[in-house]
Amino acid sequence: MSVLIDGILAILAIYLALQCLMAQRLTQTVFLFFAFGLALALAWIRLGAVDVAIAEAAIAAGFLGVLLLDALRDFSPTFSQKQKNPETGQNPPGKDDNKPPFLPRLALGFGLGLFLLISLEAIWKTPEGGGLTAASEAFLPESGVEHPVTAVLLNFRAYDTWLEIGVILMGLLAIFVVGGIRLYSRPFTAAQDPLLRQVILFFTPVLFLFGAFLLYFGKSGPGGAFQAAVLWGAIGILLHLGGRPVFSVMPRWLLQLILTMGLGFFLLLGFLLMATGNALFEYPPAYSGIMILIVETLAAVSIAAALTAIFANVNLMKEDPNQTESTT
Amino acid sequence: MTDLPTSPFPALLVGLPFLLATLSLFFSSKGKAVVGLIGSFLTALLAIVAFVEVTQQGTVIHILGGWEPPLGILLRMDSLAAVFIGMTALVGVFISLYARGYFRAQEDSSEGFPLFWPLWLFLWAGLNGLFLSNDLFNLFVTIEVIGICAVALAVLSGKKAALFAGLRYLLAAITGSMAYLFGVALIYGSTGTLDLALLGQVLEPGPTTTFALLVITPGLMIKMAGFPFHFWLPPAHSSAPAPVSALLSALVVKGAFYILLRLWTEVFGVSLTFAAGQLIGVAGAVAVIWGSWQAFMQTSLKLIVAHSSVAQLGYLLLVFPLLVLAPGVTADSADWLSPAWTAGVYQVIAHAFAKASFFLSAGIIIMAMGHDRIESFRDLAARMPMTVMAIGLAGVSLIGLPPSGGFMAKWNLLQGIFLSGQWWWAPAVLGGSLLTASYVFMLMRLAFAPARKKEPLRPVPFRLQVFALLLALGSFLIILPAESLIQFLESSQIFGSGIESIVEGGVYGND
Amino acid sequence: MTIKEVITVILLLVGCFFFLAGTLGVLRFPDIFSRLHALTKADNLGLGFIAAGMALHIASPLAALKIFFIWFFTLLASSTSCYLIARFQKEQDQSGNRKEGG
Amino acid sequence: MEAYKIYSLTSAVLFVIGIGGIFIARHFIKKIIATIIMGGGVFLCFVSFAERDALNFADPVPHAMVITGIVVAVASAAFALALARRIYQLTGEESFTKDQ
Amino acid sequence: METTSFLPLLIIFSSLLPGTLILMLREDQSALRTFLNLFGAVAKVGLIAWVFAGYLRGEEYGFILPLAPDLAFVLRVDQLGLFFASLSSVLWLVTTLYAIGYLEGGKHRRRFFAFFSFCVTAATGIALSGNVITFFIFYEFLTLSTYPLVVHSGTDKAVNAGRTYLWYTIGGGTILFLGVVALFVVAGPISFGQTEVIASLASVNPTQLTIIFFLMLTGLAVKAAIFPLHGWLPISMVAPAPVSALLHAVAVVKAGAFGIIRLVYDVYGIEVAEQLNLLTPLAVFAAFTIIYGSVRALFQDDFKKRLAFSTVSQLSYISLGVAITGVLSSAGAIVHLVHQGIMKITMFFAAGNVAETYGYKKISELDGIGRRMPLTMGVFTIAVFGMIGLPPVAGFISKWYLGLGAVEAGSYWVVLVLLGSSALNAAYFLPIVYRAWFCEPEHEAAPLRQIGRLETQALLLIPVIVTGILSLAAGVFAAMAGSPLSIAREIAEKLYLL
Repeated sequence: MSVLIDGILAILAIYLALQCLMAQRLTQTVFLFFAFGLALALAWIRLGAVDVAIAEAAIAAGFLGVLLLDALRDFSPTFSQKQKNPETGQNPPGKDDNKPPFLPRLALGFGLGLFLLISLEAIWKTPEGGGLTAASEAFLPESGVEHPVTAVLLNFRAYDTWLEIGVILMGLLAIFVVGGIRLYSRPFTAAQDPLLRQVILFFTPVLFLFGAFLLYFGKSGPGGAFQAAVLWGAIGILLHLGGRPVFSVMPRWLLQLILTMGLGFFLLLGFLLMATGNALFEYPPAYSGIMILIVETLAAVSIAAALTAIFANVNLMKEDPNQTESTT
Repeated sequence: MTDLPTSPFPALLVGLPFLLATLSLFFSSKGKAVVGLIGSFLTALLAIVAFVEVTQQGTVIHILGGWEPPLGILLRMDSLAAVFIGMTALVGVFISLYARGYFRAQEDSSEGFPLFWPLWLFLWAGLNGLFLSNDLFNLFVTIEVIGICAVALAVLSGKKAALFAGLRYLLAAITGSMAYLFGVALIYGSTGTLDLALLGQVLEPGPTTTFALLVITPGLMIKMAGFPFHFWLPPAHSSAPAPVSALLSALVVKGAFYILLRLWTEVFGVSLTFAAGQLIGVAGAVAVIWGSWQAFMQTSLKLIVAHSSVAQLGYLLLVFPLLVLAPGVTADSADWLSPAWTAGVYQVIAHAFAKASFFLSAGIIIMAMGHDRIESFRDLAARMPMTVMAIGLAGVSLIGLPPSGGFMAKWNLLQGIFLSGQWWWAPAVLGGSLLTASYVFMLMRLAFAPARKKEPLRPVPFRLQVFALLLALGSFLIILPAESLIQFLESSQIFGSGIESIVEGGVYGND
Repeated sequence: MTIKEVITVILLLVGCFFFLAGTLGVLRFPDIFSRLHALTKADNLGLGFIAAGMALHIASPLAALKIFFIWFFTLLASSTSCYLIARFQKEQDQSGNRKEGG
Repeated sequence: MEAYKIYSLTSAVLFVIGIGGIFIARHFIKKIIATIIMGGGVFLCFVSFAERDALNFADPVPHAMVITGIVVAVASAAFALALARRIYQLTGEESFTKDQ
Repeated sequence: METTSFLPLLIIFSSLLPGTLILMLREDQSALRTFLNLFGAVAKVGLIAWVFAGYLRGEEYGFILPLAPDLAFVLRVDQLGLFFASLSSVLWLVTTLYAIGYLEGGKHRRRFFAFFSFCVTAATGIALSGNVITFFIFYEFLTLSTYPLVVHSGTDKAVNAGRTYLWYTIGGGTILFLGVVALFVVAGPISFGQTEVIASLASVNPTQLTIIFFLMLTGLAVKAAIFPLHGWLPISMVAPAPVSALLHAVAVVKAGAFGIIRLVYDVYGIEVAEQLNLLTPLAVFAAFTIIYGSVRALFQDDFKKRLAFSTVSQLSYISLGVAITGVLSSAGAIVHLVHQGIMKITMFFAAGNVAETYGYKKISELDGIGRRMPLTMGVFTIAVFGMIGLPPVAGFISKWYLGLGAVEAGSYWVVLVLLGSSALNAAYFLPIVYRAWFCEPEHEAAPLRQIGRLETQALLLIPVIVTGILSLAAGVFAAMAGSPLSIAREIAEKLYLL
């Protein structure tokens, strides 16, 4: 039975991935991508990775999906409609006329097929390495948290996590480079629509509470900074779309502080620990629980702000291509 | 491993530029530049101090979080890492100094320029992190840090061509790192460890390891623009602002090469086959010839330089076939390993200096002329002697004429090629040199030819020309400490009895 | 099989039927408004039946409350988004822009 | 057959679909989605090994790596998306043309 | 090895430093530039004289800078090297004077004199290098430093000539590089004079050694302008006269010839070279080049081109002498290094004077020039006699020794080549002399420059007289101790352990 479910889920994921890439309309692509993300999240749950499932559903399918949806406003719904329509119109919208020549495609298909076979063989024959489960279990009591994934993320391998928080900030900077800094360009107008306003009013505290719960619960179960950050980021996105762009009323220094404090505090704490003779990110066992909680909270706020800012900046990119500002 | 001396420097080398980059976000555009410049100096200073520390103490480590591998992550600064970090510091400082002047001179042409500083410091931190990293997954995170910053810097000008090139670069980079990560997943699945040094001991040859090699190597070759995955490099490097082009081709592509070198020698040592080495060697040989030929065919300076990067990176790929030992050959009896290593390291350093100088000079020329089409180079030797001199010197180093660093690389490469009996690589090395000579001297010939009509030149700050020239001179001066540098590399404790034993995959065990 | 289980199964089956109907509607209906209709109304009803069935099955007050909240939030979110999509489409139609399908 | 085997084999298929998508798909958005699918395959591989190596709980290290990986991949994808939108805005191009 | 001494390094720096400083000067600081140039030139001659004196006293000078394990930058003083270094430094001093006069008021003089200095740095570096790698480093440096000189005028013709020059020399350099690396791999680091290394390997892998020898020889033959690799030389005649003089008499071609001498005598050793039968091909090519160059020279009307083909021919005397085993022919080859240098530089100076003063570049324009420029053409005539091989001018000595050596070695065909070449020399040089002295000019042309009371500017005239006297003196006083011939004989005798 369980093999059947897993098999169906696997085939569904593959089917959705293929359909997503082969769909003719961009809207279809994006919605199939949502579905693919959810299928993958189900797979994570089947594999016992609840943290990953939340992260996948919230970040990969949720946040990226919202960005993709927003991008749909720009692009024409069918691919290359612009190029076909004005001319003879002999290409029906369903057909991709820019396909690469046949032979390279054949070679590519053949190569990929071969590659697939080799990779299947390699995965099938992968020896059992044993993983690091035992090691994590052995050191879990010393980590200051009860949930092993949180222990790995914020204690055993805190360095990777710290760099990763940096990557989000860098992603934001990169988007600033591409589209200019437009965070402040949206006027603060309450949503004209009464229904939307009420929904926002209602969801903001709910999402906030739920995020806070996930953050705190991460200590002992699935959840944690990233999952909480996405929920909080959702608040920001909601407010932005509802005509209450939080960043345009916020002083710049405050935004800068919020964006960088997760990363900065994490590092400063690390340096402080180094100054007291420890290694970077080496928490004293007695305080590790509380330190991890503070780091997680600040990181969650920063990531939430960064996600909101990414969305807001990308969303405002199309408003006025010329209107930009020169500094953060 | 864990009884090696502990030092705070590895952590600081990543943390400090990171912190400064974060700090610079709080400042206005001018403040960003000041913080960026100070940050560059501090980071470089720290790198030099750490370098000295390694020369005195040997390999130093930093056990992050106090958790030893395989559970935790360990930063390791051995002599190879120290050399790469030192190189980054030297080239980085010059590029920073140049960038200050360069961006100030054209501040109003793009709004994104102030963001150069935080991104560049983040990139620097990422590079240092990569060189220090001893963990497969951490390497993935660092190459992603580098990748995002590099692409963001490449599109700094906001021009259409740069955006197209940047997207292509970004997609290639993501593909490359995902392929790399797939290999990491399989290696982790089959061994349960991510630590490079431990992997060297426990990784067994088998279909999984071979497949991991099969995805990791091309993945990293995409990132280092190794042939045939070089397609993204010329447009991306040529459309970026000059200081960015310089640091992209001088430093960023070297990161992927560094990982590849580490993995091939420390992790995959036992699983490598002759064919794998030959395959990557063929890619290198074709890159050398093809890249140089493409460079020769270009008509704008930055495209010439960018294609030349493809060729010069091909030389790096040519090192790999020499590192594969036939079964039964012990590392101690393989006397070509030392020249091959020296060739790799020297090619990296010489190319970093020469290519940085080349791109900075190209930037100067663009500032002066407004474009870089080479047909307007006539009589440039008389009008911009310092820049032409810098291009000439950098070109000579790229060709590999003595007494440049490039000569040192090619000398050792040829020596390794002959000693290992793989003489069939020699024509590629020499042919590449000749083709390089042909495009470098094509530039020189134009620069010395009289101008039919003189275009007016805009003034360029004198300092900028000095920095470009100093970098070009640097590609020659690096030959002076060669002997001590090679001894330093060989003396590293991590390499056991010397550079040779690293190939046996024994990093902890041999001593 | 107890009465409770029978009711649970019936509730779940009814829920699945509404889901199926809603999905069919999304696939087969001609324009965006009718599709929205099928999607939000039928699916929310289906979800409600399934939630009720599950609540009955678990039969713990706290879990039942949680399940209720799931249904409630979904209802709220889907009705709002339905409204917004419909409004957007209406504006699009009025301004004569290109049609966009789901 | 254990569940993890199904998923680890699926991971290879998704990876290959992703690679194929990057090469064959022409629209920027499809290429970006293809990278995410590729990443999904890789992450599936990690997590399936974590399930295989489970004792009292599944191996947390791959889980942590996958969370990190997802965030990194999404950050890259968001950047790519911004680039694609900007290109479309400036040029009206939705895919790479021959000369670019 | 030898005690470390900075004197050889100082000799190198005596021109490298002025060159670098000149590059930093402004174009209009001509007085300072001239001072730096002359200071460097005089210092170099003085230093070499000092080192020579010390060497004769039995002191040894060496400078070693290790670059990598087994790879060292070595400067070492030996007799052959000093011989070549003296030639370059003395002729550089003369040429510097000449160039200052020649380029007066010209453009880009800063660049010119800087690279001029670099060029001589490379030449002395080649002379003093103690091992193959150092030799190669300076050999390539020479290529690079002469390129800006060849394209100095910047005309399309000059730039194209520069391109040809580079293709030849870089290509040759690449082949030489291949040979040097292969030699290093086979035999390890070889210092000049350590012929025993190759000797011990000769029986082990003769094929490899033969291939390496011909690789290196090909690389060197480009600069030594041996047929068919001579093509760059006549084309690069577009350069200014002092550059031509430098290329043809002092630096480039001599570097090639000197390299061949080093390769045969100090790397492989004569025994090994004979044993592996390496010298016969060299002899054949050299002999053919002698005749070929002379025949081509016959048909040139351009004054400098005729001189250029004459150089191609004359230079192969050195290679020919090396290729024939025997003390006398070796001495002839080594001494010709100097003799050809001073005679050919005289001729180029003379040609430059004529071209600068009256604008005559063709031989057919030279009717009666001897009356107007008696000193220049007089000295030129002396050099012509030397080239043909008439006693007592220097050229006679070289040819005499080469001939004797050939007879001694039993290679009578070489004597025929020498005689034929002399006849051809006469055939292409004597018409110039005849026209200059015995033909009436068609019209009286006015000099292009302010020449004052002398026939041309003093700075142009003095060098040509000095080199002319030198070429006469080298012949007349050949038997005296300290003459080029006596030194060459000493070197040759040491080679054959007599």
